[in-house]
Amino acid sequence: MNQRVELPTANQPSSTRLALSVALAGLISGIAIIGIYEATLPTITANKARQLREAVFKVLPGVSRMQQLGFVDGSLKPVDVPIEDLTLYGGYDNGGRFIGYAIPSDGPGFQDTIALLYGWLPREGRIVGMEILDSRETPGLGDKIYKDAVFVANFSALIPDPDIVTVKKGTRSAPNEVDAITGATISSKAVVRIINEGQARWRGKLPAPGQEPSLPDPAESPEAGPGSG
Amino acid sequence: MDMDKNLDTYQEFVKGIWRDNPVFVQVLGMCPMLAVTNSAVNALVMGGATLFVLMGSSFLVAALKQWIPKQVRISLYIIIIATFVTVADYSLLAMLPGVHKELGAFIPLIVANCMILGRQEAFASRHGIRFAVMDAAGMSLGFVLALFSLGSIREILGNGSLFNIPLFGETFEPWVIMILPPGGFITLGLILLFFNWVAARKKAFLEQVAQAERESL
Amino acid sequence: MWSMNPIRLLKGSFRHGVHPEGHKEQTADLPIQRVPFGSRYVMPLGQHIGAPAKPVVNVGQRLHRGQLIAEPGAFVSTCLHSPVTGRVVSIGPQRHIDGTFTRAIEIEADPFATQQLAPSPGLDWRSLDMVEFIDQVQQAGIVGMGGAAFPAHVKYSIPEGQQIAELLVNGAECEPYLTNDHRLMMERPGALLQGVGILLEKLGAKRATIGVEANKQEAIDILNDHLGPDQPIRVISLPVKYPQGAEKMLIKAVYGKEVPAGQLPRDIGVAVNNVGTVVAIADWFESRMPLIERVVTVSGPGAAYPANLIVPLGTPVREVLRFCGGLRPETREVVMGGPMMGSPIASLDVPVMKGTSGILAFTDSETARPREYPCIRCGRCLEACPYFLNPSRLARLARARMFTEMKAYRVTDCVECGSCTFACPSGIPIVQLIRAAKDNLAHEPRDQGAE
Amino acid sequence: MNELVWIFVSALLINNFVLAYFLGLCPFLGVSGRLETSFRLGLATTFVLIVTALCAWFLNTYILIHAPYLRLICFIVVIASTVQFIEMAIKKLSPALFKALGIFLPLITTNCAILGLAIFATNRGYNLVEGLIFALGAGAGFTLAMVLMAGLREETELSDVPALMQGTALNLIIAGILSMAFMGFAGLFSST
Amino acid sequence: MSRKDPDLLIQTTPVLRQGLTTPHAMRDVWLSLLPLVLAATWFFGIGALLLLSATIAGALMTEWVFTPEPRRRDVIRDQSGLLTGLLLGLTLPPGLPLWMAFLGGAAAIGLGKIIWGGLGNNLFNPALVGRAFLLGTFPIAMTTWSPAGGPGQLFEIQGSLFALPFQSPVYDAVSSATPLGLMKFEQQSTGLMRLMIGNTGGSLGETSGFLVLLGGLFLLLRRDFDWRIPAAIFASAALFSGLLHLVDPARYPGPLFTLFSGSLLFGAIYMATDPVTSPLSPRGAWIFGIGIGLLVVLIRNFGGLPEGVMYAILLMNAATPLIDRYTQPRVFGRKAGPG
Ligand SMILES: Cc1cc2nc3c(=O)[nH]c(=O)nc-3n(C[C@H](O)[C@@H](O)[C@H](O)COP(=O)(O)O)c2cc1C
Ligand SMILES: Cc1cc2nc3c(=O)[nH]c(=O)nc-3n(C[C@H](O)[C@H](O)[C@H](O)COP(=O)(O)O)c2cc1C
Ligand SMILES: Cc1cc2nc3c(=O)[nH]c(=O)nc-3n(C[C@H](O)[C@H](O)[C@H](O)COP(=O)(O)O)c2cc1C
Ligand SMILES: Cc1cc2nc3c(=O)[nH]c(=O)nc-3n(C[C@H](O)[C@H](O)[C@H](O)CO)c2cc1C
Ligand code: SF4
Ligand code: SF4
Ligand code: SF4
Ligand code: SF4
Ligand code: FES
Repeated sequence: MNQRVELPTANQPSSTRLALSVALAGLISGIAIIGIYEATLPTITANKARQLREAVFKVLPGVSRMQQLGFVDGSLKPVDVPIEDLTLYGGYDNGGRFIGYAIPSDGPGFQDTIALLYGWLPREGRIVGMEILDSRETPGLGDKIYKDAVFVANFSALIPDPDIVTVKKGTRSAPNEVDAITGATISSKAVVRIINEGQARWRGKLPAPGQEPSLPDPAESPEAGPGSG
Repeated sequence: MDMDKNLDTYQEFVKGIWRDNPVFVQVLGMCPMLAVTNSAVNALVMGGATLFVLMGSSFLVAALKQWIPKQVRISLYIIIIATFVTVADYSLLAMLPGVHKELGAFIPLIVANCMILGRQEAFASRHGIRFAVMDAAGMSLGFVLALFSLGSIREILGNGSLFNIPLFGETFEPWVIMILPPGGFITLGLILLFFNWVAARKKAFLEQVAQAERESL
Repeated sequence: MWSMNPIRLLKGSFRHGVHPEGHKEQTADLPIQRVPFGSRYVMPLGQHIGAPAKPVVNVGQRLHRGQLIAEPGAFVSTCLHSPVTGRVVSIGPQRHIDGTFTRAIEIEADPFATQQLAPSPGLDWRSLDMVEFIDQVQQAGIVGMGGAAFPAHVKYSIPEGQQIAELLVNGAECEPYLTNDHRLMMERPGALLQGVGILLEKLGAKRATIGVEANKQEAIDILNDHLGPDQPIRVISLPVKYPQGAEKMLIKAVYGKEVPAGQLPRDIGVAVNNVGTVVAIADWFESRMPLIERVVTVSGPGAAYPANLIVPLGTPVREVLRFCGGLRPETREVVMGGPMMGSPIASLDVPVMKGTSGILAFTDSETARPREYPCIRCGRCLEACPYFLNPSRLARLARARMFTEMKAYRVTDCVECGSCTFACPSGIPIVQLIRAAKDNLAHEPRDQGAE
Repeated sequence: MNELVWIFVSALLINNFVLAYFLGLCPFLGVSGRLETSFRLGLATTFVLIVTALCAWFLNTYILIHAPYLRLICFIVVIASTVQFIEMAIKKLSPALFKALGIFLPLITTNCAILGLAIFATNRGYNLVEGLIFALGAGAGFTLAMVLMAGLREETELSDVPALMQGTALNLIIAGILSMAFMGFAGLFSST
Repeated sequence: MSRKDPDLLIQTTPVLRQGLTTPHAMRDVWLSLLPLVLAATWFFGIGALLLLSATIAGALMTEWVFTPEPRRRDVIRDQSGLLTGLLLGLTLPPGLPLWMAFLGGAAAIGLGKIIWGGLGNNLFNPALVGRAFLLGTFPIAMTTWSPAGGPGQLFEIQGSLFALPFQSPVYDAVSSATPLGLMKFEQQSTGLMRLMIGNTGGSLGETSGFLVLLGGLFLLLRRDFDWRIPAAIFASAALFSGLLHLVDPARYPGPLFTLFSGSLLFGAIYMATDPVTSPLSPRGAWIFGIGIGLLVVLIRNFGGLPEGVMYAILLMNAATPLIDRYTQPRVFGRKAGPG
């Protein structure tokens, strides 16, 4: 149907013209992309910051301000760009007093990587909250790690001494024990293991109580720069 | 273009929806389709993004076809498509962050959707703007229709809901597998089976009619 | 030269194969009887493998028993002799076993003749050189009597540079029902050993082995009794298994050696002959009797009185059956040869030929085919196939008409022994499908050539 | 170390690109008719995936931190041209290898498994080694799925598949059953 | 002769057939399963019979509806659909709602057999396709094990069986953990004797190792299956679990527990041996079995699920065409096999 008549060779565009047209297209496309990027950037950054803030506030009750901290050159400092594996968030109350850390951690779950954030009060040696950021666990089973309020409540008062352990549902008897979810033992154990790994990673790296980095300027609202991408 | 003379706008529009449905009939663009159709909302958003990209790039390609050198046309199509995809990606991220999180990596993958590139090569680059856009609209609607039917079947059975509205009450036992990857493959396989069956029935019926006519002569 | 693999010695047989019920007891104890001469004999010109013989007699010509009636049409062809004293009635088309027509010499027996062969002192075979010996075998019209009817003199024409070290006499008789070789070994051990002696010397083989399946123990005993103390001949008892008689399987069973695909036994220094063939050799050289009669087993549930018979070649099957009481009314199928590889016959008018080892009559209970089910890939056919082919795959490919692919699965190596069909629980006619596919393949190159 | 094992096993079995992420379905459904071809396509894909992981790491580390919005275009352009370049190099250096694998390269470069790998590796913040292991696992998993599928499909050619089921419909159901079977690997090595 | 010749049949040889037919083999298999059915009824009450009827009904009805008319009688006659339903039923937990069991039977035949072209054409074990479908669809119901009772409860039927279609079941009794679950999640071993007799939690058919072995012996004597497959599975499962046990006895159970717990015996004897979906050649059968044993040990000890027999068999089913292709026997008189 679409018999294409080959153009005579004399009419073939030169390779400079080809390169030029590709370059031109690239340029226009670049401009369009930068345009949309600039246009949406504020909303996107705000969204991300809000999500992160909400998560941090959720795992650290009583916190209303936060800043991103990274472990650089042997000490914990406020950072703008996250440090791989060694980034956490400091949580402060309205008056700028330090309350606790929100620590992100991730690891393999039943199906795929589970990423979570948990709240850690170093002074009391207590975990006070846990929020799943990302997971692909089975709907109806593994997704109970964030849908099952009873399970999530396990993490509102936990003393990881020395580690948290998972026990069969209904047998929780010590402050370092977590009731597993029936039918999703693997996922529940994975959550616990991921927190334990987070604890292990930060052991010895957090400053002594009282020495935590303070908010740079209590008056200024802190902005945690979310990672790009 | 002169070949446009024997085209009919309406025909170009509807063919993509049923007769040449890109998914059910041509079996194109499967990957994004199966990956995100575990709920009706995801399916619609993905379909919408695809519609935007396909219509936009078809329009541009048809409009610019005189200036597009044949030798580098594929690269240029891809640049055009990628631009639209990036636009869609950032807009969704800004407007629907929740859905964007679930669709995850699959929005950028629209670039690789062979259906879109295929339409540029096979249609938009050879026809006028009006038909190119009609064709793109039909194809994308067909695509949306396919995504939506798959997504809603999977959501209804797999979660007992449609658009997150529970349909069957508390005690409904969800068919978890429908939301999991095997459910995607199997449901689409069964839908294709159904399409084949309808086609076979139609053919048999037409043959019967022809037979009857021949006999009555 | 023959290093015996100890494991093979223990097993003493080839691998795979099947175990159909023997049914030999019906005739194993029945001595060979002679069928009286009848009136009409039909000698097809092509009853051996190779070119048909060329008639050397005319219609109306009088013949005496044993007279040459047709000479070889080529090197791979052999002589025919008149089975009776009588007169040529016609030379023309006659019924063949597969229902088609074939050129044959029809002879009317002289009702008053004595039908005796002239007594003869035999031939001084020791003085013959190899060329003369081979010519003599062709003169005698001897073909392989194990079923294939391959002219014996061709088998003995060993190409330059090859050496026959071992003579293997095939007394396996693995086909059910048949006992003709069994009786022959029991009743004519002297002739058999005589023939073995002739072949040993003429072929230059160092040793002869007579392979007999263990269900013919009396034959083994009798042969052993007749063996002289230092004769290079041994009798080996083999476990009962089909198709032990297929020559490559027998070689594997006896020597533990595989004849490479596409090659002949003589390529590894072995000559294989059926016991009937060897006895025919002895008869020719000792008493100048050409191949004009053979031992035939009549058996099967449809045969009124099973028997082992000496039948002049050319005797219509009808006459043979009449001699032993005819067929039972419930007979549904008559097979010439064994039940596994023989050919069903369409008419009782076909004659007994050089390769006819048995006439078997079957009733409904054997011929009712099992209902066919889809192949369930149970692998029984694989474990049956002595050639280690994949009959299941071959049958599926044949059904899909993917004949060329079948070549990759070595369909050409199949000897059509039927073990696979026998073993298949789904009743799939595997060997039949294979035969049809081979036919197709055989015609394929010609078609392509014509294009 | 443990992490690397998990990245590999996850990409190979648990979250197989084809059977769990639905990436690379076109070759999986389109080219898996013959075992031989499938295997070679799998190898070629693995190769391109590894190149992709390298490119993605390079772009992420040196370019995209400055211009994240160019991610998609950069990935496409850089991966496609690198593969094109390697294709030419192979053609020159080893015509045999080119004949075996090279013919598949143009087919692969724009496919979503390749782009998907780059995007996943970026989203998960893999470093170079992790990215390479991820690519290796994904490629091996893709090859495994392709080869199993091809074996199954060659067999169905000899079966009496009902006319309505033939073609993509049956292939999708086979993929679904394979995907169900691969669910057995869920949680593998994650508890250790 | 006055008598007319009989009308002779011309049927090519071989005339003789070995006696066994495909329906015979199928009948043998379900006969050998009857003791297991009785034991299941003894341990779990007559609800077990209802459950088995539901899977069989699902299987047979699907087969009947989707088979075109001329072959309908044949597919019922060959008894393989019955067997699929029965085998599927025996792999289910005793308290599974009947509607789910029926759906499982339908999925087994529909997805596992009909769409492939019926008996002999399917490449995955239909019963296990059905079970995998059910496990993926209703993971909770499929892993809720009611405890084994005794003759006292023979006529008590669990309420969960009668859950309405599409509705979640409500269980009467507390569920019990299976020996494998106890091992995996609580590091608790179950005695060998109990595993043999069968009064443990688990699927209907798998609890009594002794009866499964007895059925296997019957099939072995009748030569209805390829003995190499179970032999290879037992050997490889024992070997690999033994090696792991040597490394860390507290963590990895030994060979005996591995063999007698869960569905290994049942799967090896009844499901891996499905002729249609296992390799043709003897060498292939060994490889197939060894692969299953290896995968079972892998999934049980390192995977997320307590049991992996079903997945192991399905995965090796998927590999069967490849195994068949590369284990063609060496053709007689040749250096290599075909292909
Ligand atoms: C042949 C057969 C295969 C099975 N395969 C699996 C399997 O792969 N996965 C599974 O979770 N259960 C499977 N089951 C059921 C389990 O064996 C179950 O009964 C077992 O005891 C697991 O219990 P648990 O997972 O609750 O510990 C199978 C049962 C049979 C009879
Ligand atoms: C389809 C399917 C999905 C599953 N999803 C999960 C899951 O997301 N998380 C999990 O921990 N276990 C999951 N499981 C594993 C089983 O439920 C497993 O038997 C369970 O973890 C055992 O825990 P229990 O001893 O508490 O019953 C899944 C099993 C199946 C069959
Ligand atoms: C499947 C099969 C079975 C055979 N069985 C016998 C047999 O039992 N006895 C026999 O003498 N020849 C049998 N033959 C023929 C032998 O292979 C071989 O041709 C014969 O022994 C050679 O001797 P001859 O030329 O003297 O007949 C069989 C051949 C085939 C293919
Ligand atoms: C020894 C033996 C084992 C069998 N095992 C199964 C089985 O596990 N599952 C099944 O659905 N059918 C089984 N069948 C029946 C039949 O082979 C099966 O339904 C086919 O796969 C259907 O094509 C078995 C048959 C035999 C003879
Ligand atoms: S007939 Fe051919 S395929 Fe069948 S068993 Fe004999 S040799 Fe093998
Ligand atoms: S014996 Fe028959 S059913 Fe068994 S594999 Fe061979 S052909 Fe198939
Ligand atoms: S080309 Fe890529 S996106 Fe398109 S269907 Fe194939 S794998 Fe999916
Ligand atoms: S052209 Fe490529 S993307 Fe499109 S269908 Fe074919 S393989 Fe898939
Ligand atoms: S003896 Fe075996 S067929 Fe002749």
